[in-house]
Amino acid sequence: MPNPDASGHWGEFGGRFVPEALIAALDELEAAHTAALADPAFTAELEQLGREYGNLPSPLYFAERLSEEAGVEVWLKREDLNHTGAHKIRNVLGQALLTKRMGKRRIIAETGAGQHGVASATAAAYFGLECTVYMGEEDTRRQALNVARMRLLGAEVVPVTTGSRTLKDAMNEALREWVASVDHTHYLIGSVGGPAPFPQLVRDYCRGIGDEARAQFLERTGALPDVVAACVGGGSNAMGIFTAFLDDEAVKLYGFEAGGDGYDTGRHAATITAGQIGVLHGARTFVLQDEDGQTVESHSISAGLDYPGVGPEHAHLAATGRAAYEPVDDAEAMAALEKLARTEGIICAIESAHGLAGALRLAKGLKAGSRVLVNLSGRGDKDMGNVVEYFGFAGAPEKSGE
Amino acid sequence: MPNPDASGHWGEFGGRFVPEALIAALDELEAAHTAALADPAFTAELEQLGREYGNLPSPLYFAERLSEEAGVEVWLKREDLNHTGAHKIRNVLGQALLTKRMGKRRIIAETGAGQHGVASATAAAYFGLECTVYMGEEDTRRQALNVARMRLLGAEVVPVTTGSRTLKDAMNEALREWVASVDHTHYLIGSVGGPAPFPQLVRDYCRGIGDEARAQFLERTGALPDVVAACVGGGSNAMGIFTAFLDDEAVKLYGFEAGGDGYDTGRHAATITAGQIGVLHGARTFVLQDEDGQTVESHSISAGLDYPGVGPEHAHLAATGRAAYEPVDDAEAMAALEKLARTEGIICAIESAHGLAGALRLAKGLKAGSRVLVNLSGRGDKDMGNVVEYFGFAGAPEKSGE
Amino acid sequence: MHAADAFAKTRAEGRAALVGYLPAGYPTLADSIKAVDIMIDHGADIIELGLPYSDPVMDGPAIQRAADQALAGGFRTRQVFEVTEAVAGRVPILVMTYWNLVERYGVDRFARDFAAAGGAGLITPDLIPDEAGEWIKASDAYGLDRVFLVAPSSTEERIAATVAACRGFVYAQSVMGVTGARAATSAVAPALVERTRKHTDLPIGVGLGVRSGDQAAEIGAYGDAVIVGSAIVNCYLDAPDIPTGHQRLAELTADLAAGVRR
Amino acid sequence: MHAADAFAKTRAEGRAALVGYLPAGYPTLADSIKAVDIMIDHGADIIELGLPYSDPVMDGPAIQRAADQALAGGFRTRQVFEVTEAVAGRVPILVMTYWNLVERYGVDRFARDFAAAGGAGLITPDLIPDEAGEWIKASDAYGLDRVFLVAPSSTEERIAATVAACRGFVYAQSVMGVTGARAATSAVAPALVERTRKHTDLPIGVGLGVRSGDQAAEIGAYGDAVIVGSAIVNCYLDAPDIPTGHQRLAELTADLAAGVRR
Ligand SMILES: Cc1ncc(COP(=O)(O)O)c(C=O)c1O
Ligand SMILES: Cc1ncc(COP(=O)(O)O)c(C=O)c1O
Repeated sequence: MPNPDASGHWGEFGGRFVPEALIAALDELEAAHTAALADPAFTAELEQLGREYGNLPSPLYFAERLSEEAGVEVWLKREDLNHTGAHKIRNVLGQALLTKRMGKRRIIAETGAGQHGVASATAAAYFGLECTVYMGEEDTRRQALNVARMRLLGAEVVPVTTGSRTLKDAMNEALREWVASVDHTHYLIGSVGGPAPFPQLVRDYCRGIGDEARAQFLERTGALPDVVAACVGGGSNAMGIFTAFLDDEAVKLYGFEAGGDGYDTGRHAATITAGQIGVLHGARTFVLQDEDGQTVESHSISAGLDYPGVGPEHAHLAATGRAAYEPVDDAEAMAALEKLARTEGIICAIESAHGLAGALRLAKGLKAGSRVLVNLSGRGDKDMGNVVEYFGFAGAPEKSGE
Repeated sequence: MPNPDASGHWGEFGGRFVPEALIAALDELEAAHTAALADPAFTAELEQLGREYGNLPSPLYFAERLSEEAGVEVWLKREDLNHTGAHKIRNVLGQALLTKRMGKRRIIAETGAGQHGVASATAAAYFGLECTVYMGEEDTRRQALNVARMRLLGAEVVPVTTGSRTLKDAMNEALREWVASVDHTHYLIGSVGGPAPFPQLVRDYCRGIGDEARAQFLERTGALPDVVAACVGGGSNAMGIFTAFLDDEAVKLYGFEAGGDGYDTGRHAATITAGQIGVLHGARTFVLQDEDGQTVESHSISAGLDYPGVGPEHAHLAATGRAAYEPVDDAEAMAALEKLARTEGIICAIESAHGLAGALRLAKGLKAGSRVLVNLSGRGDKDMGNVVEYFGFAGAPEKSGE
Repeated sequence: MHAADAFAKTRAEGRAALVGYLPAGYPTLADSIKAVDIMIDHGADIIELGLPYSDPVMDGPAIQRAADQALAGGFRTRQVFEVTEAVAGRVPILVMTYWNLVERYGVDRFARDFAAAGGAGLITPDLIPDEAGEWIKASDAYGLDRVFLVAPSSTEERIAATVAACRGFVYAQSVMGVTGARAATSAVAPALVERTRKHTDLPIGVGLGVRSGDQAAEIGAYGDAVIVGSAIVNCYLDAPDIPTGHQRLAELTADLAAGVRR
Repeated sequence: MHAADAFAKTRAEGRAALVGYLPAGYPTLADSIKAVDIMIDHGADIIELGLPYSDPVMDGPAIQRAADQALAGGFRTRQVFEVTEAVAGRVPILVMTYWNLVERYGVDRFARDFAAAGGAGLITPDLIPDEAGEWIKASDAYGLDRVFLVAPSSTEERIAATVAACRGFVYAQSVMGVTGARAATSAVAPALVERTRKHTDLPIGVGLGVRSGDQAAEIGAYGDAVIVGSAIVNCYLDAPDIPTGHQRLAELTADLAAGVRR
């Protein structure tokens, strides 16, 4: 396993940049996670949970009509079909089961648009854990339906009124709250960021995506894909699918970051492409920051990619060249979303559309018959408000019938 | 198979009450469907499609915490995990494949809240068919996001401005339009209603629910369930799960209709419980109607159950006593929806919550250890607007954190 | 009076019959009686009274709106007998109705009350002979006409079976589509009439889309009856008030009546 | 001047040192200089200048708001050297900073410029010695104090390793939680100080939650320094204008200074 070194670093990235008060909890978490993964009872329970409750493994799908248009074979890992509609269920089920194992009775989580909050609240309901979700006050207003989902699931939602009142501030608040409750509370982080062991731990629970896809791909085609593509916000779905292929040197790995209004406008969330090395939320990684190191607000039509940091393992893969990272702007992503809907009858998440759009762009430079595996990380139900706004599909009739 | 007689009747129910102009098309459809089901190439293609694209078979899930509260074993058939989020994908994939087989290039569909319209548009996109969806003008306004979904998938949505401007009028309009385009167009009906052979045909494409569940149940428990429960709007999900158990006399079948504001208020959609025998949309069945036989408007918090008719096979099962039908009102359904969310981390469709609520009510009269199989026909994403309104979960903070 | 009485007369005159359709209760109960009188006064040979229904799947927008308006005005099924009684005697009066209304009233009871009111028979757009057992019995018992439809898509077998079940005349649905005035009449109508004639000596009425004397003349050349519905309803739908509607109806009927006499 | 100079004096006086915290640039750049002077005038032994940061994970609402306000006012990292230079000389000036700001400025460059401005050293709330290689080198090179934190949750091993990396004093985070004035000081603080003393002779400062002379006296009984932050910031946050804030700060500092002298 391509794990970090003993102090939680991949090269210069990762580590633990947190108050000393959290170190003991991080050590405990690391030990518990390592022991859990080595315990067949734990892994068997998690596997069963994923199968019976999470609807795993997700299918590998050959997108025939899309492939015809793209000129290469496009294969989709259908994480949109998982319970709660995204790869995120893998992470929350893993961490919630670990929470139980550690004897803690409560989880806290940060959320941006609410997807990770809903997933966390789901896992908490399933395991009978208390759950508090921190969410920027701005976001609680914009994403009222997800707030309702979390409450319906029994979670407490705490609007965060500090800083920019968005995801990064929710994460600050969750870290603060964790310091005060760490004896009985697990911080169920939402992506492959944060202090060690979180980046590795979240990746370990998400790597089923790639492990399954690799086996499914071999079974269906007798070969490995030429390219594996995924969108990158914090980076959990991308690490989830990349990990299985890291040692397959012939398989090219591509992460697609949110290009927002366009990379040139400066209004984007292309952290690896445009950020500098720095420390944010407990890890050294690429960060969108100003000259002084103050975090800069990111921009993307996709709430799930709208984050100014990125998981440190991605920073390392970028620095070593094992994976390539490119921006995909709002317009390109939305065009891919529409194309997938029209050709395959699949409405994916706007996040996932970034990965698909990048893959379709890449396809133009690939030999005919090349095989591209795209992680379709989630479904688009949550995004329909944005879609309506973007495409101007009014509720008003396009044609009145009598 | 418990098929209707040669003229499409189950007892006094069913048949064909449509203009002569449609009879040839219905005959053609019946012949094509019969031949298709007997053709191993067709059934194999449909099975593969369901598996790779639709995410079938759906899992059978033992709801442990809910069972503890209910005092009986509650097993859920997780149709909410299907592609597009409900059992409806089974029907549309079957009919769309049949459309191709018949050499037609276009489908039309009626839709109420939009679920069947989205499913139809999905299948049309997948198969490269043209698609027009008729939807009451009132409904296009209330369900603007589903209108957007259909348009995104490439379908034309035609707002229907006649009658009460809701589902039943959309169905009238689809029938009218079909008369004019029947040579190249298939009417992809959304439930087990309409003239023969539709009720049987839709049931045949939905019956996988019960066939899978019966086998899964036997495998998991070594026995059959004591009770099988489902919600009944038009009745496709209920027939889908009932059919496999019709010959298992010990298995009690329960259909739960929408009780709306309460059965006593008269504002409901409990067609079998409260309706009289009549003819609507091409079949003889139970109908909510006034003294003269004019159709009466139905009421339910659940758009998918808000229909004043019901599939004729249900009418027959009710008349013969093989299945029992009872109303579940809005409040009881919403309480079940909330309970499932809190205990199991599953937010189901409001339709499905009616089936669950009925099962939980039944459970009180069952011996401890009884096994109840509930068809969880769909997921609740589409219903969050209603949920917010019903429970008063404002987007406003319940507690402000700093 | 039965449909046959009207056709005996028109055949003797060597022309097609004019059948005028209006929903009972539209534009009001009293005015629907008045309208029928106007049509008869201006040359209609047979009257087809529509029974307003909430879910008229074979009707286009004009007739839908008229039926909705009649229902909104409180129209009840039994009032069709009042209208029939008021207008019967001069020409045959048939009722065109979706089946649920009859079934709900009681098939035998409906036939009895309608016959008692002086009605000639029923035209049943969503009832095919295959489903009509009870109706055939009742219409036999009360001596009522039974008009079923044939369509361009009907097979020879179905045409044969349908005309065999008809009494009075056969209704040829001349286009695949709903009722409603169209600019040109259907090209497939003559072919359908020709196919139908091979199976029956009954008169064949041709419906759907007629709105002028010219069109009536064209259809009258091969059909035994020219059925006009939406164009009649439109006289009232488009009019500023009911008297204007009555006047337009008189003019239209006169034009149509001249058409079938050309 | 280094922290040791201040502690030499307070130890000689048999009392705890008073450490006053304020974000540089708050309430304005000039007024933050003035505020530091006020604190020194009224008995603060050591000054801790906060470096405003966009993502202060260890701070509670008061300090967050003050930092936000400083940043909104255009505060730049390099200005902390101006403030330091303006106030240095009378008591040791330490900077409390989240690590990204230093890393971004350049660790060696920061140490050099800060030392040149007369600064004593850094307090680093999100930098643990394990990650501090570069900082240890730079602070050695420029002779700066290095204050790391110990916490109630720290193991004996971690306390030992942490104090071994400290120079100047050790910062004992006395409650599990963020900065902010609390009604009662922590019960676990004395235990943490006692555990820490077993591993070091360095002075031990106790932070978090002090807001009165009484509390300062209580902590001064077992800690070597009483660190006050949020209560100081609140002098300005709650004040109608800056002069009022200055006045409240003077009163608070005097009260706290009396506390550590009781
Ligand atoms: C469907 C989907 N994909 C991707 C992401 C981005 O997260 P990550 O980069 O951690 O996979 C999100 C986050 O909300 C998401 O909802
Ligand atoms: C999830 C779900 N369940 C049930 C229904 C009701 O339809 P039926 O009674 O045909 O299963 C609908 C219709 O929209 C639905 O969306």
